[in-house]
Amino acid sequence: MLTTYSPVEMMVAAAARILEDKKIVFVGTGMPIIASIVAKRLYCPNLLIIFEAGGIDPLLDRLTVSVGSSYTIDRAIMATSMDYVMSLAQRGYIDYGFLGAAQIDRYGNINTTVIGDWRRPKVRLPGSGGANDVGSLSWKTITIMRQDKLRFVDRVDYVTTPGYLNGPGSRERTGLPINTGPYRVVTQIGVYGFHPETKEMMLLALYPNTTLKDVQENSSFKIIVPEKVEVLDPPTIEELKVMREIDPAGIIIPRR
Amino acid sequence: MLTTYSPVEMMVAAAARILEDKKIVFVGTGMPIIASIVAKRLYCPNLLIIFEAGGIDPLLDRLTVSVGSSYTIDRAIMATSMDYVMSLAQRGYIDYGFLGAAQIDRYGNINTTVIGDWRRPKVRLPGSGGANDVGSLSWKTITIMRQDKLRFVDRVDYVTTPGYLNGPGSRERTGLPINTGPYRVVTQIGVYGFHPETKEMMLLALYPNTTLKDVQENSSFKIIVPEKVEVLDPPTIEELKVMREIDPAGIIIPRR
Amino acid sequence: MDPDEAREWVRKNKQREYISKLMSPSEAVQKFIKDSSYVAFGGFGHVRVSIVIIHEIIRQNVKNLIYAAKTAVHDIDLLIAAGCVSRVEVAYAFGHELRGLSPAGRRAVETGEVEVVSEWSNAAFEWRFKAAAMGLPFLPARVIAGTDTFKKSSSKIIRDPFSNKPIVLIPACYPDVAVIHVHRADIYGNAQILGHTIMDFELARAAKRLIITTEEVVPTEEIRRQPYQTTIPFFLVDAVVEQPFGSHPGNMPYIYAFDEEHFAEYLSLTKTREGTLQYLQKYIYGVEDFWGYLERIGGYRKLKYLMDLEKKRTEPIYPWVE
Amino acid sequence: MDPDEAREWVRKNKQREYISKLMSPSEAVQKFIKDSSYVAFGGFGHVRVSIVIIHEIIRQNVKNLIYAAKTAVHDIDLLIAAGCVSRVEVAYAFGHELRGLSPAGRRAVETGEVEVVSEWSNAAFEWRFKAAAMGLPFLPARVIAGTDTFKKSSSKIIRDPFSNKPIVLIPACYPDVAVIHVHRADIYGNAQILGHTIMDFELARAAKRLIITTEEVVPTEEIRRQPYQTTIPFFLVDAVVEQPFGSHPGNMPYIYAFDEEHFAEYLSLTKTREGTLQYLQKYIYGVEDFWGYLERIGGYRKLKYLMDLEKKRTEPIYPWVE
Repeated sequence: MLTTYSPVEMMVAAAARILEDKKIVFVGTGMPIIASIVAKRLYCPNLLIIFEAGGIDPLLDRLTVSVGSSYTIDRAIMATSMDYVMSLAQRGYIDYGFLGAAQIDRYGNINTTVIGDWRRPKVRLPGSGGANDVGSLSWKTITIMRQDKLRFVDRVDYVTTPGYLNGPGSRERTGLPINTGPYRVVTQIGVYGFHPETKEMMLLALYPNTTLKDVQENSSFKIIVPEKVEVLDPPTIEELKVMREIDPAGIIIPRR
Repeated sequence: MLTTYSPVEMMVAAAARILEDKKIVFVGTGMPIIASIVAKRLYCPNLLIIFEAGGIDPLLDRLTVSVGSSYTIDRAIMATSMDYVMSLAQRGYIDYGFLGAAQIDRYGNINTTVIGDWRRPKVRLPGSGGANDVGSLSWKTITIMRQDKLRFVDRVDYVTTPGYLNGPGSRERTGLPINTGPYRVVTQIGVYGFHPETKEMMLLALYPNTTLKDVQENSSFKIIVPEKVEVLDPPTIEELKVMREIDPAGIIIPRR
Repeated sequence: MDPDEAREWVRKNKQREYISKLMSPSEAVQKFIKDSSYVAFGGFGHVRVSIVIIHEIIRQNVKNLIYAAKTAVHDIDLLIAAGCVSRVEVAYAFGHELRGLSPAGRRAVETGEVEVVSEWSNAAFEWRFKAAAMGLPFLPARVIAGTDTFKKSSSKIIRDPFSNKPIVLIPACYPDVAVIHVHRADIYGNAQILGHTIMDFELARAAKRLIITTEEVVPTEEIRRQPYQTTIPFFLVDAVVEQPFGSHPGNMPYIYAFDEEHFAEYLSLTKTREGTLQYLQKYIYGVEDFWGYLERIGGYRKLKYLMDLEKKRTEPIYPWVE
Repeated sequence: MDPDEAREWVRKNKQREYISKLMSPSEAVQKFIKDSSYVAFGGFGHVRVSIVIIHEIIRQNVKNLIYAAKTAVHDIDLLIAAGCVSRVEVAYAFGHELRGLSPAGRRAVETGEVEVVSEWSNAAFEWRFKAAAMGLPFLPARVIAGTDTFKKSSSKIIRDPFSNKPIVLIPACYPDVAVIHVHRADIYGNAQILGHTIMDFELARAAKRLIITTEEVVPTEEIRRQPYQTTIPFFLVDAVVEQPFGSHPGNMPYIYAFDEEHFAEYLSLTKTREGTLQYLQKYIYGVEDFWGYLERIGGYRKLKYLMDLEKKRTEPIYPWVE
């Protein structure tokens, strides 16, 4: 029996449980794909998965190395262009955007471009890819990432993908679609949302083995803690089974 | 032997001889199609014909009733969208636009919308269709039409498709692509061009059986007549043969 | 409607579930086409156009439609002949291409029964749909500038901040309902068009409601076998109607040719109001549905002939040529 | 380049004649890719990407390329590793998606050997090409607003005159050369892509020069049999290069899968400058052409395995997983 689980598995399970049935999710590389497949297999049979390179609702049975590979159009209902799927997103068809990130701030702004100075970076990261588009255009954006003081920062070194920018109203003022923005952040410590008024990051749930102390010790900004914080169930056997089935090589889900 | 010919056949032959090899022509309904096929068969094997509904270089063996029919994509190199072909035109790929018209003025402005007042027209015509686009975006626009005092008018009742608008420079000033505009007008009386400086209509060629008198008697505006006016040869036997082959039912080319 | 309102509409109204949307033409019209709806038909007026839905609108006597006449031909003309249309946005209408002007349409405009409310070019109309499909308020364009068509449109001109030259901005267009006829679709609405797509790739995303009529309904596995052939994904679609020969007397590329005999009869009868009524009675009011119409126009023998014609096994005739 | 200059360029330079443009990779690079050219590759960085031309650029030691890194992966990384690139416009680069960051690319940026000159999102880059493809100075968009990516791009914000809301204008992008790998093409350049087209439908029309590399050259009649499958018409194309497995080690949908063993070797070797040289020597400098490379990576046996993998006849392995 599968009784132990890794932090990554807990994160993927937590993320999978956020997604809703009969909705469309636009997924980024890695954990978002696994979590979406888990959700689709177990909870949301009508969850529709879209990839930025043009794949719409493929019959995914494996994790893909690339969001543009053959897997992303495998028995899809449509294999089209980036323009098409990004236009769908801009038109309002994407319920959930699902991204990874290197750095995030209290307003959910994401950095995947550089650590350090842009001109002479300490670490050069790949840049936006489709992340900015997904974060700009989806109704609700979910981010899944590792949490520590260097990643949960007061100000991201570079805003690649807009969260709530400088706070309430600033998305709309800059021309981004209204009623959009960060929705959940899933880390190895817990699940976060954003305060409805201040748009600042707010703890929503912990895991069986994480504590409030972990939350604050692994963030450079203060995270709002409401009175009631849920504690999520550990990954179920079914969740773990699906994760390992779709990532048998252990690219993301550790083999044991 | 085919020794007689009709005014329509003379017009089609004259128009066919204007087109050039290794160029792209965007054709409207009717005579432009026949003239382009004649040109391609006899003079310009590498003339490429494009239709507004998305057909590119079909192997045309017949006149088509519609610029969007199966014929327009029959063994084509590409069957695409109106957006695609109009974008090609806007991008500068269309050497010749080839249109029909109900009214024209000295600057080559074309009316295919209404005769009389727009709100309560004497005759309601179909409107622009793709004509405005072709006339706006092609490098050189050829118009083929019947000429009389009601069709060659001082001011068209409605400018559907831009010629040189109010004269030199006015296309550019309004945002239309530079170095574009009306090139030739082919009627049952002759072939016209536009004066390089004033952009006013100018006679270029007559037919064996038409005269300078016919030109002015059938126009409500004064047409510039240069010193030298060519007289075109009558339609050749080959030209007539091709016309009848592609329009065996006599839709445009009179049967005898 | 601005892009944010259009997004909100999509969010609230568009179904993302795999449920069968298969219904009869009559249900589809009842559900989605109301008096005063702003409607647009896919295809090219008499090519791959959903005549089956046109007939049903007429049979249900829907009134005061506003019609997006981006190359409208037989589609709009039937509706006008039957008195279903009150206003038109025109790029092309009231004509039958080489067949000449449409008597019914012309009469209606010239007597004021039908009002032309704006003018566009075909590219401008296509780009209105494209702006809407892309979730944008407008698309820039270099057409219609300087003409009366610009003045009768609701486009604007600005100075392009990059080149400093004037550029036209074409506003997005969101029809209440679009009706697109396709070669094949599944019960959810995943639709594949063979041949040219004309404006339908864009129109499908621009419209608030979308009715697909299809020559045949196929299993979803067949769609998934060639996903690069899909023109319209199911979540854009609100109704799926199966009707073979649903574009008759129009042309359906690769399947059947124009029925020029029928067009000749139509164009001749609609020269008078009496003849128009006679046509509508015989072919639309007087039959129960499109299957009945297909019998009346000559049944399978005629349909077989039109298929042969499309394959060029026989020479076309044009009885309307004078 | 403003749209009028771009039009003028097309008018003067694009061939409308049916002449064979078939040539070797080496000819294509010699003719069209110069030192300091601004280049863009079709596909998705390691999916349907023209590695055959990448190798040839490296073999010919073209210098100071400016690279349009709209999802650039193995394409840009090889070029950077070989010192061919000096400036990059980035939407995505220096990464290998799930395989992690690219050691060669990262090193080059972090040491300043390669300069990032602007930042974009994928949609923004796609719409730059689309603006160019449509002959427009810009396209409006609702992405990149409010971010540093906007600041590092050359986009502008205006107030939309219809809704009065702010809207981003993304400027057109006209690469000097684009290289697109396709499933089949004829000798003139009529090209058909199966599967997703990614940005290539737009990129093909945006670029001034276009090199097509193809898995196979087919007769024109085969193109004309399914004209609705054509992605690129010949008059956009300047060179046609036939190279089966031309995307190796990348994925070619429906034909062959990623060669993850090869990627593992590449990513491991490029951790050091010595290893990088060793890789380039073994696989590029040390072979005469792409056929030689295909032998060196394992020959037909490996290629057969990659075809089986694409058909899911065998399970993939990921030797780079730690």
